[in-house]
Amino acid sequence: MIARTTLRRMARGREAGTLLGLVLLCVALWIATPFFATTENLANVAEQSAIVGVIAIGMTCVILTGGIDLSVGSLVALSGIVIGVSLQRGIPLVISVTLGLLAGVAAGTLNGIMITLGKLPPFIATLGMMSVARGAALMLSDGRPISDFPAGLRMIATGVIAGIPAPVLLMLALYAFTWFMLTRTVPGRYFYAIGGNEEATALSGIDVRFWKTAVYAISGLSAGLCSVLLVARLNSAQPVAGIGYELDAIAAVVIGGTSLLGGTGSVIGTLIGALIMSVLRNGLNLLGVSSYLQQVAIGAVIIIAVLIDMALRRRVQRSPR
Amino acid sequence: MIARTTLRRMARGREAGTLLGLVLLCVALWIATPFFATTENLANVAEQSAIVGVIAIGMTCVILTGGIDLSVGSLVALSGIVIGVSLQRGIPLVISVTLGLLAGVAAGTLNGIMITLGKLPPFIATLGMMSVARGAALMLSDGRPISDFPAGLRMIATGVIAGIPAPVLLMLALYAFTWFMLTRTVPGRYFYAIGGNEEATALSGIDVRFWKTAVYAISGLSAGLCSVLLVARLNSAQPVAGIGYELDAIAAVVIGGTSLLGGTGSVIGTLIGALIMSVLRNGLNLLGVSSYLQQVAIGAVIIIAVLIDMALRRRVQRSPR
Amino acid sequence: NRSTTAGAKPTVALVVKTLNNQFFIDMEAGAKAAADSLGIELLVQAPEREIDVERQMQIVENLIQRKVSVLLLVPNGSREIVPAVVKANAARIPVVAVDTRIDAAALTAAGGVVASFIGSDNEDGGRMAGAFLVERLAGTGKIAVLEGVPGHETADARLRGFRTALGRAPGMQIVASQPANMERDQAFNVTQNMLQANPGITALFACNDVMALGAIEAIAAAGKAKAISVVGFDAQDDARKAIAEQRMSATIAQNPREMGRIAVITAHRLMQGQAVASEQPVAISLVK
Amino acid sequence: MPALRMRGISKAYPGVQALQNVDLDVEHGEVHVLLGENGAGKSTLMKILSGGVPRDAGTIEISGQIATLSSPRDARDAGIAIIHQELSLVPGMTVAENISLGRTPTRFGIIDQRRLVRDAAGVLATLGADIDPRALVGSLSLAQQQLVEIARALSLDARILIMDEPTSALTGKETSHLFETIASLTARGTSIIYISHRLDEIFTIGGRITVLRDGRNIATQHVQFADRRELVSLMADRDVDELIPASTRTVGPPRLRVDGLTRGTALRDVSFTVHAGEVLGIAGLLGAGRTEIARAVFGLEPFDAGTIHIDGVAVTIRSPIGAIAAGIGFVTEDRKREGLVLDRSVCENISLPILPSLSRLGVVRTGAEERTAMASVQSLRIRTPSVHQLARTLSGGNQQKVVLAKWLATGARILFLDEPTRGIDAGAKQEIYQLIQALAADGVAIILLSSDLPEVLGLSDRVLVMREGRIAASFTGREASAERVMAWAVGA
Ligand SMILES: Nc1ncnc2c1ncn2[C@@H]1O[C@H](COP(=O)(O)OP(=O)(O)OP(=O)(O)O)[C@@H](O)[C@H]1O
Ligand SMILES: Nc1ncnc2c1ncn2[C@@H]1O[C@H](COP(=O)(O)OP(=O)(O)OP(=O)(O)O)[C@@H](O)[C@H]1O
Ligand SMILES: [Mg+2]
Ligand SMILES: [Mg+2]
Repeated sequence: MIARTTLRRMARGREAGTLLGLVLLCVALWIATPFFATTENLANVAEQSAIVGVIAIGMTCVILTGGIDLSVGSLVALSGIVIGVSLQRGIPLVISVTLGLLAGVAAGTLNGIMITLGKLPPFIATLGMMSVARGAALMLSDGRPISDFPAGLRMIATGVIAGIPAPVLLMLALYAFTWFMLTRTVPGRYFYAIGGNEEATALSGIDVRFWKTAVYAISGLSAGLCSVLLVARLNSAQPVAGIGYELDAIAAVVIGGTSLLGGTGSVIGTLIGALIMSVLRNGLNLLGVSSYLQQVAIGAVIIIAVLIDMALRRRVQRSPR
Repeated sequence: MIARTTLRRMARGREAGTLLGLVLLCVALWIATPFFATTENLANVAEQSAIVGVIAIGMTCVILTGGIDLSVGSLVALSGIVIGVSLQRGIPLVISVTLGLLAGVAAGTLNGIMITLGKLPPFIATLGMMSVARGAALMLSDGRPISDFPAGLRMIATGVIAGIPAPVLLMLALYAFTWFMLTRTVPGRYFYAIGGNEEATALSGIDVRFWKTAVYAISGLSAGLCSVLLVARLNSAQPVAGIGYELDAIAAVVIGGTSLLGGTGSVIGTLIGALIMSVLRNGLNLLGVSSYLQQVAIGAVIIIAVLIDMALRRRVQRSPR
Repeated sequence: NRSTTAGAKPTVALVVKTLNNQFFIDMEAGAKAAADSLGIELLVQAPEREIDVERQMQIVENLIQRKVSVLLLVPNGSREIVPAVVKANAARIPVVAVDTRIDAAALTAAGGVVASFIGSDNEDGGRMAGAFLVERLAGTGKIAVLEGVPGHETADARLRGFRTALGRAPGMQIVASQPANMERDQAFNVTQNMLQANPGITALFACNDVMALGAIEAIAAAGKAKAISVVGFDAQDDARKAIAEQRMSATIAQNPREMGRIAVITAHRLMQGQAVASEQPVAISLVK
Repeated sequence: MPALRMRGISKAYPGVQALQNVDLDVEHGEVHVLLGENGAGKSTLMKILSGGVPRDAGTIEISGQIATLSSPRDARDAGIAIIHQELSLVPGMTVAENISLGRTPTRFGIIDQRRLVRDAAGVLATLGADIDPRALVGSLSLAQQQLVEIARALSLDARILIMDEPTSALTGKETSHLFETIASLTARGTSIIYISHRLDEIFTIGGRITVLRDGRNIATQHVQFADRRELVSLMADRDVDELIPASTRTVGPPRLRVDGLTRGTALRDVSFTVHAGEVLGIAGLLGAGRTEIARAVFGLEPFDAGTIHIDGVAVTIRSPIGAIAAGIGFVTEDRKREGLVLDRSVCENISLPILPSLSRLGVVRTGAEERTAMASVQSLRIRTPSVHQLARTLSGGNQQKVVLAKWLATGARILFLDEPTRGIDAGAKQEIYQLIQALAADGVAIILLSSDLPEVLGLSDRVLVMREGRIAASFTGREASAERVMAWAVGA
């Protein structure tokens, strides 16, 4: 039943365009280089997509409500540093990680409160938080990276279950959960409703303020989860980590067909969007493209991917319901 | 007459909040450090605000139409490099500068076409251009800065007319012109109308596509002008120039009270917003605040400035005119 | 086996911190020249941002998939990059560290090995710059410092060295130390503002030439070119020119071209199965 | 004890005293009608009652209990439901989701899709509206959306149900269905507050009537003792002749000729001619295709087949720009979405299409602009503190007048009016009818697309009846009668 609706939605073209873009890209690379289509490399790509992929989950929810969160990159750094500092103070791993996640949630909630009670535009509230959280991370760590984490944490990055890297499994689990939450539960529908017509939603007695705050808390949480992955991957928490992640995440979301105006989109599209980004970067490295040309290519592909998506969606919309 | 309407508008609170924020900030610094309120330092601040101030002009127009332009930072680098390369090729100064400006306008127009004909979300089109233009600038210059420009160009930065630095004069002139354009001329009205209700505007027989394309061209032009100032100021054109300018510009626009949803706002507010940003940075340097704390402070002040603005605007709206 | 899949020419990868920075562009140039003369195919890759170690790790992982023969690496994070080095070792790709060391403790802990280190010590350079200023100002002066990106290791090392050098001369006091993120225009603004707050500044140390060049423009604009001696780092062409024109006092040369050249030669020796020295220092010098 | 007692309600908006010390009593099972001109304060009063807008002063009792009603949720918990005058739906969500918004049925926290759809289908059925509960609201025509809005309010089965101009976009068929529903609701003791500008409706369903003017109580009386004329003059505070003035026009040469216009299934082989000085009425049920004709001719929708002649010359119109250049105007049915730039002033909205003519070297001659706007504001009696008031803050009816003013300002020679008197009070209707007559008299060709049958019959020289995208019948104004038109419209 769930599967069926997903298929129907895809057929309706919400994800189809993006998916086509991804497939075209893969085929092109498969032809262009022998190194791409190896199981090892594909696992490698999936693993690389996990970092941005995880933040993009929270970003999808935020954008669905018509908002935006520019602070996620800095929050990745902040919660990473919180984890590191706690561990240095000898706090047990599990509690330290929890503290790190809480730091993300707290900062996210603060974003939400500034936006709902303070009536700040999300762009500004989170832009401010971007700068504040970065500064806080630097102050907490004196600007120095914190290294050497217990093996238990490292496992999250290095572990392999049933031949699939642990980060990939974690990412997929989170996407599955979020997809379910957005399409099958009340909060999910509220997010769509708020993004579609906030006033109408408020008029039908829904506590818009609460749910908007919640969505930024979720975004903070996903930033925290991302930072756990990152710390485990680098075996180091850096105050300068995550710079520019917000743009990658937003790109993944929009390439995935979610409208920045809110109200329409899907987290599955976001997953595909995130994959497009990392497949592209992987391919450009394999082809040994000069790093200047890479920037041109990345920009071009982002544009082309969304162009295809748009074109396809228009076609679908025109055909009679 | 023009003056009167401006005053009325300010009284109506569109700029009042922002202005109050700026004044409070200045008073605080004036009390905190003896170095702030010197004519020389104030001249510095004004001069430093010119760089972002000039891009923020184009950004204001774009945001008024409900769009956004993330590519301006990269366009600053691109047109700077174009100027540098042309001069190296022995092309006369005036023509080289014109070519640089044209590069900005061309890229901006391309943004506009992708958005109007390609139906791309502005965020994506300009995010792509951000990456493409940066790559292009790096390729054109092999990643190396281009130095030593003719004195004629340097004058733009170093010249002083009637005790006021040339860049400040240029900025003020551009703001005055844009203010007039937005409030008194047909295109300006169209920008507001498009931002307010694109469909209704199109139905009223206005060529929305043309005017939306135009607004991105304008943004490209203002990026070009900014890069002329920057090149003249640093006596060097750099492929890595302008990174992050887009966020500063957007912050200035929104701090200035222009809504990211489009349709409402003013370029005068943007000027005040730009001044707030550079007064703040200047003050933090004068106070010798620690580099980490600076980031926290900058974020906090952005948020507080807009909070004051919002609060004030609500108050004004409630009280009968 | 590798040589067949990698095509006729053996491929060597040089991964630097970023290619938006003159220093690494020069390193690339040196490496390319050597590669051409040795008939080696050289892949040069780098993340867009100098502090982005995660992206650099991805590049390394991807080049391992590309099955390059040797990996020449300028790590963006000397500890953070270790897992990637280990992966390369696992794929039997020898790794050579260039310019920035890979943290020895972390590496051995993770069971990784580096075939060789080629480069010079940034902290030494900082010390050299400090010593130069102490001598030039005869042991007394008000110093301004332009820091790099907050939390950025290279710049911090240079700063540490500089501070230790000044520590030996009580008359030298740092009156202002502000970050300008290694960027020229920020350096211009920050310097302008520092001059406002501390009119008495007699010398300025910038953690790289990009910032130093921004600073001299600001100082000139304030009409204090004569009064303030500026020292940079990296010995970029522009900096050398500025020193020649006496707009700047000195800079520290690390000779990236040489590092690139030696790196490629080392790679060549490794491919030939010849032994290489584990430490290959590159001379560091003061340009004035 | 009455179901509802409101006492001394007051509300001020910037520049306007929307309500001043207003009282209202509603009995159990009563249909209480609120009458008043545009801007009288009806919607504001109802927004206060439904918790959407805070009141400055006054008390509200519901079946004897004092109620604060500080939020929509409060109001709902107090058993109050409202059908908003301006549609408040979420376009991106399905009809079913909109109907159950805020009360979504769940099982173990998971949305119960089946019940969701079943419930929605149930309510829609009681309204006799055939709308797929799974369809996206954004894809529905305005009228269909209004039915969804009604269905949502019904599904709350409230004790007090507010209907703010529920029929403004409905045709006879749906309206009568709605009235049956209302009857059965009142039979169960539900109280209904009903707002409409269509007086004949009031006489069919009304119990008591309360008249508001400029935010004050004017009168409350039982519908039996009220007569139409008196009510209208009470609202307007002046005598208004409700009869549509007889037209003494001479119909000129053909101005617009449309042949074989076809667009998918929405329009099938539509052909008609409008002459200078003629009013051509087009009647039909929901989704019959009236709006589609206008959109196609105005260059908004590409059509598969058909030709358009203006003054005998074949023209191809690809966009509104071309249409306006060809002298065509189009007053759209959805003022909020297609009509107004809500956050710009009345003045700027009116001058938008004609700015070039109001400017010199691209600089707007603000004096001329204001004069143009003022003239329209006076001639159409638009209620607004000044021409610089934001369009958003005008009452629904006055917003509609601004849209009209905009198109009249362009001096179009061919004018499509799609539901031109939707949500407009009797007095204003009169003025608009006279306007239409006057325009026709000086040679404008007018195509009147309306669901208000008396209006179509009264104004039109000829009446076309549309059904399923086809022109089903054509009458001269004399032949046309309500019965015959409806018969053809439903296809009996
Ligand atoms: N949000 C608002 N801001 C400012 N003024 C408002 C606002 N809403 C309504 N008004 C003013 O309050 C008065 C009453 O408006 P209201 O919508 O209640 O009238 P109405 O009786 O519903 O008219 P209509 O029959 O046209 O719907 C009008 O003068 C209107 O301009
Ligand atoms: N915005 C829209 N999107 C998709 N289909 C629409 C839209 N508006 C109308 N339709 C469909 O087009 C056909 C004609 O609708 P149209 O609005 O022209 O009918 P109408 O006679 O004007 O009735 P009304 O305007 O009262 O809905 C109907 O099938 C309707 O469902
Ligand atoms: Mg109303
Ligand atoms: Mg219609």
